[in-house]
Amino acid sequence: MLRAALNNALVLTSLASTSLLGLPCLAAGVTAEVSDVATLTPNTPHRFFTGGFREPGFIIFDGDSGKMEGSIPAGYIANLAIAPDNSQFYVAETYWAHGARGKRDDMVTIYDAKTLNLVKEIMLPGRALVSRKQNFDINAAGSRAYVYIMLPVASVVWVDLKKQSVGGTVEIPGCAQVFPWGEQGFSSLCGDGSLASVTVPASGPAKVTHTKPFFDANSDPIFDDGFVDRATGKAIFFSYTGLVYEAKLGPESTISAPWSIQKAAGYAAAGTGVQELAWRPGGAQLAAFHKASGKLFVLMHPGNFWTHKHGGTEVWVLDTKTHALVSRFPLRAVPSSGLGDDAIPYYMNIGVSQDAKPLLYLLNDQGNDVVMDATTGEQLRKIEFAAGNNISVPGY
Amino acid sequence: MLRAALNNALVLTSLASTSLLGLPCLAAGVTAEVSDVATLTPNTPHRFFTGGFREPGFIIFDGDSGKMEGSIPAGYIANLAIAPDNSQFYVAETYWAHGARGKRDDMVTIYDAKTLNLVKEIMLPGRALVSRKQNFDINAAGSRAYVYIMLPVASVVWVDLKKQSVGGTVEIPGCAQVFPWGEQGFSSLCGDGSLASVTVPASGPAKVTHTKPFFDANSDPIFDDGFVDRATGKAIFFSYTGLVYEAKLGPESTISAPWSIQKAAGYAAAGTGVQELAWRPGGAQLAAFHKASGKLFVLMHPGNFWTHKHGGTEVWVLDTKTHALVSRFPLRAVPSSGLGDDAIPYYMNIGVSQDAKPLLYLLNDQGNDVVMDATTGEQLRKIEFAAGNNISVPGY
Amino acid sequence: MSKSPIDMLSERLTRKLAGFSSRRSFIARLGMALAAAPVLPLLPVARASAADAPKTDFERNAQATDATKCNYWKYCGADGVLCSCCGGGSHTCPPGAEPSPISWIGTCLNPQDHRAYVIAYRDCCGKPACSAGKSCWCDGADRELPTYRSPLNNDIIWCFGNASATYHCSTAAMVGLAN
Amino acid sequence: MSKSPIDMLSERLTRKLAGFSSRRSFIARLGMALAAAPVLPLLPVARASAADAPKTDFERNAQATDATKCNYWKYCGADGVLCSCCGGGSHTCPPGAEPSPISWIGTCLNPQDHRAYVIAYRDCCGKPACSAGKSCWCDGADRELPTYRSPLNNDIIWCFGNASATYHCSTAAMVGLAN
Repeated sequence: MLRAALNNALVLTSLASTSLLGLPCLAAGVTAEVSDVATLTPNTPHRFFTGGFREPGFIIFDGDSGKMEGSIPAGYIANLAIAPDNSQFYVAETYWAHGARGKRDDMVTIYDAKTLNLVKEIMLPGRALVSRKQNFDINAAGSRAYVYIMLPVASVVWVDLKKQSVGGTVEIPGCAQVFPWGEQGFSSLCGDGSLASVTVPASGPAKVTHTKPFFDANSDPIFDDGFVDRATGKAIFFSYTGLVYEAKLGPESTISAPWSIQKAAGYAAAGTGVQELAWRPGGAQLAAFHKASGKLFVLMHPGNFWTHKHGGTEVWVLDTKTHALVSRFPLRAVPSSGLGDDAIPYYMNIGVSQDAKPLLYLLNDQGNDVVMDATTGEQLRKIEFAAGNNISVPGY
Repeated sequence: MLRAALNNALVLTSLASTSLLGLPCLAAGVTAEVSDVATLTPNTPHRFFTGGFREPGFIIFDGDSGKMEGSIPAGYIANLAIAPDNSQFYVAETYWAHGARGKRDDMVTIYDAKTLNLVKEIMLPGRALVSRKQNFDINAAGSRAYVYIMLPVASVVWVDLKKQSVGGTVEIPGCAQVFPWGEQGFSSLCGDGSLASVTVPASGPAKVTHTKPFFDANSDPIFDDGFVDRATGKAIFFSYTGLVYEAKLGPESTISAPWSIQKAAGYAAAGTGVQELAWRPGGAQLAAFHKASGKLFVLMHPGNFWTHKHGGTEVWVLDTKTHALVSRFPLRAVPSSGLGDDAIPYYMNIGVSQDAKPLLYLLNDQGNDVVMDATTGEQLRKIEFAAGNNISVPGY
Repeated sequence: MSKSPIDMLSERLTRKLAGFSSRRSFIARLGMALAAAPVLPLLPVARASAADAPKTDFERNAQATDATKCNYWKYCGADGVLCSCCGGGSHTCPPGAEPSPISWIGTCLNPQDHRAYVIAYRDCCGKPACSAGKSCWCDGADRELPTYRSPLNNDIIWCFGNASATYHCSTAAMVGLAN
Repeated sequence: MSKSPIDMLSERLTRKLAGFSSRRSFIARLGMALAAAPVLPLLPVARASAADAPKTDFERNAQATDATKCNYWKYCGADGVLCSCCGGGSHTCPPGAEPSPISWIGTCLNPQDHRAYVIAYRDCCGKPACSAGKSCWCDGADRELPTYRSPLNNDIIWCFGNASATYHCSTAAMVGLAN
């Protein structure tokens, strides 16, 4: 009976057990396998991170193999930021103690980038619950995180990442998003068509300046997903019709006159007609920016105005230094589920690695996710298991 | 500017607003739609509930239309029980305050069956985390729930559903599952091949009896998923090879000699050979029992021993009164994902409604879920959105 | 009198509506009694009359018969999973969920009477996200603006003021006739 | 000396192993030091020698080259998502997860040397379930028994004794040679 019971039984065994059991060791030299824990190799340029509304974390992929390398746990509608020195990951997240009910905790959670162990939960006074946007970021020095919150008024909470505690809150009524610059500043886009720039000293009141309104938020709004080089403050914004604005962010930010993506491609500039067919930017995370080369990669589709959430059928590569179209990469259309009537299941999210041989990452909600060569547009591989509406890369 | 801003703006409006705004009411008699909340109609025989490891709740379906009627939130690896009078739903569940970390709470949660509002969280001293099994149930009177827990020793916590509090804990070393009978009793299957029957008075010590061992848990174990008519104590158990045991549960339970599913179908009884091809029961929730008729529906597949988790390619309908095969319903094989090498994506879960014109519900992990006529085997409809590894029906 | 977070949010949103003017008391006072509104008010929403305005892609494909489909006319600005697939209806939360007292608002064209109606997009809150399939996840974007115009954005979880801010599904209630 | 829950669980499981006899001290004492075991012990597991025993379906299809596939030989009793698909390995937890100190044990046939090895199936715990795709979700059931034989069941979340009992993924460590 004991012999039978031991057939596939739970046995907690050890080297010591051999002598206790009085059984011979194997002379063959085969060694028992130890249950251990992997560590994450340091971030590489071709590593990327995906997450989403329904995903219980950010999945870490190797863009060169398409393989999962690990995951960072995450709560409700979480955002991810990567320490500039790649030593830590920061997750802005929200939990309720009993699933969708019970005590609510908003926090910035710090994970060690090697062990992926929890370092610290920094509790926040609140957090805006919005599907992935530029509403959580850290500055170039990695000393501060900025978190956009909405209740009771539009505000930004800043977190001291060295002290691992909340530094303070700044109200930015009518504005949203956080584009960090310098040691102590960030900018936000505002509903009156201006850009707000906020200097937040370690103590004392914040100083807020506004540019003059430079875009019409009702007729041709700027997408939430602009790009800032946090070290230089150089920023790129772009609008529903496809106008690109370049900015220099700082205590007194400046904006250049816009240029048209479509004109760069030899078309007329696109307008706001609801039956004005044109190539238009659209998607969720609908563009990616390669800092070193200044190349902007935009998901484009043929459509009328108010199709700014339609996915891309092409990637347009634009040189923001020369305002020229560099390439157009056609994307394979993704089969619809066959169940619905909407025409959206094209590529919704795009990311680009920041190295000299960049890769493009493309996600949609049907699981047909791919890695492309960002220079040639060649489809290199399928991404295993990738899902969600969120791509992050190191070095941005 | 105000006019433009109101184009698609947030407006909290009301009847009163028309006079405040000084605008005319519509004479056409078109009424504004009120944002309201649906209530759930009382349970019908063809309603069923699905849930699973990754699902954030139990989805309520109408078997006649295949439509979702609502959902009951649920935590980690939750179990569902339905009040015999259909007035409440009971969910045994576990939460951690911060997703996969933080304070752990095990509970039986009560929901009102009409509003689906939370009635009460009854905290438990622990809870076994095991994929769906007969490890949570209530008695026929609806006065008690029984929850199987494992740490520190195999035990059952009983919950007083009237007082909405834990009544006590009974150790059942070497045993598992809860098959309620009477007002104060339950039985469990034990690793020594016996059945334990436990009488738990409202106060004072529990009384535990064991049958003599009647099956060999090593060579031909009985599946966890037996069936008990909680009102009469009549129970059906069945083994890996396909032996059916009938029992009368009570303070001193009795077991009948087993009969073979395969012999009922005109085959030889199946043995335990690892290369002995036979029709075998297999799946996750691999059988369903129709109390009124005594019909047992078993997912069967051709295979060798140790294929007890392979999904079914046929449903065998057996009359437990006459020990005869009634019907065999072939199931359409489900296409594999194309990614893996395993041969498992056949139907893994089966349920049956308890009325006179019963429906069969079949789930697999690929989403090809169907409703069948339990009398004819006709495939009636696809189940929209159904997923998971868990089917519950009212009236069982 | 101290202000509740809801009051303050309403005020903030009202400030936005009013172009940061002092008109905030106006809509803030209106805000709390929508559930009682029986007759459609005519709202001062800027929109060309339906007959002569060019239609958006959504409007050209909209239907008025099946509220479980993304192209149902009221969903021209709906983002999320339809409550009508989850045990609720086009303006009804599934059992156990709670409509948000605050919403964002769009204007959609009814293909039956060719008139434009004001739609309040209210999320149903307090339960885990509804598990309905992909055909019930919609992304209407007619006249939808970025989050810095929060009252006009549909990526925000509109569950402010609810017991729990978790998103369950999306509804669209017809609350007025666009002028 | 008071007993920790782990000690008590080990004792309980040991009682089961020993057929409710008093032999429980025997394995309980062995339990805590597995991580240090460098050489394969020969374990008294009842199994016919590999050469002449009939093979299970799993054993006939097993391979020894790709640990990210369900038919990798050590997974004959593995139930769950493979840690080797999630940033770990066949006996290695992905970063940030923690191997359970307690496991259930199976015996699997290595197709390369045709010998049967004792495999400890340890869950990696403390993180949300790994999101790897369906091809990495396995359900090996060779010699797997129901939950009333808990030490031999693979439906149980084997995360006892961990800081958090949440299941992340499944590993299979070769810990002995079956006799």
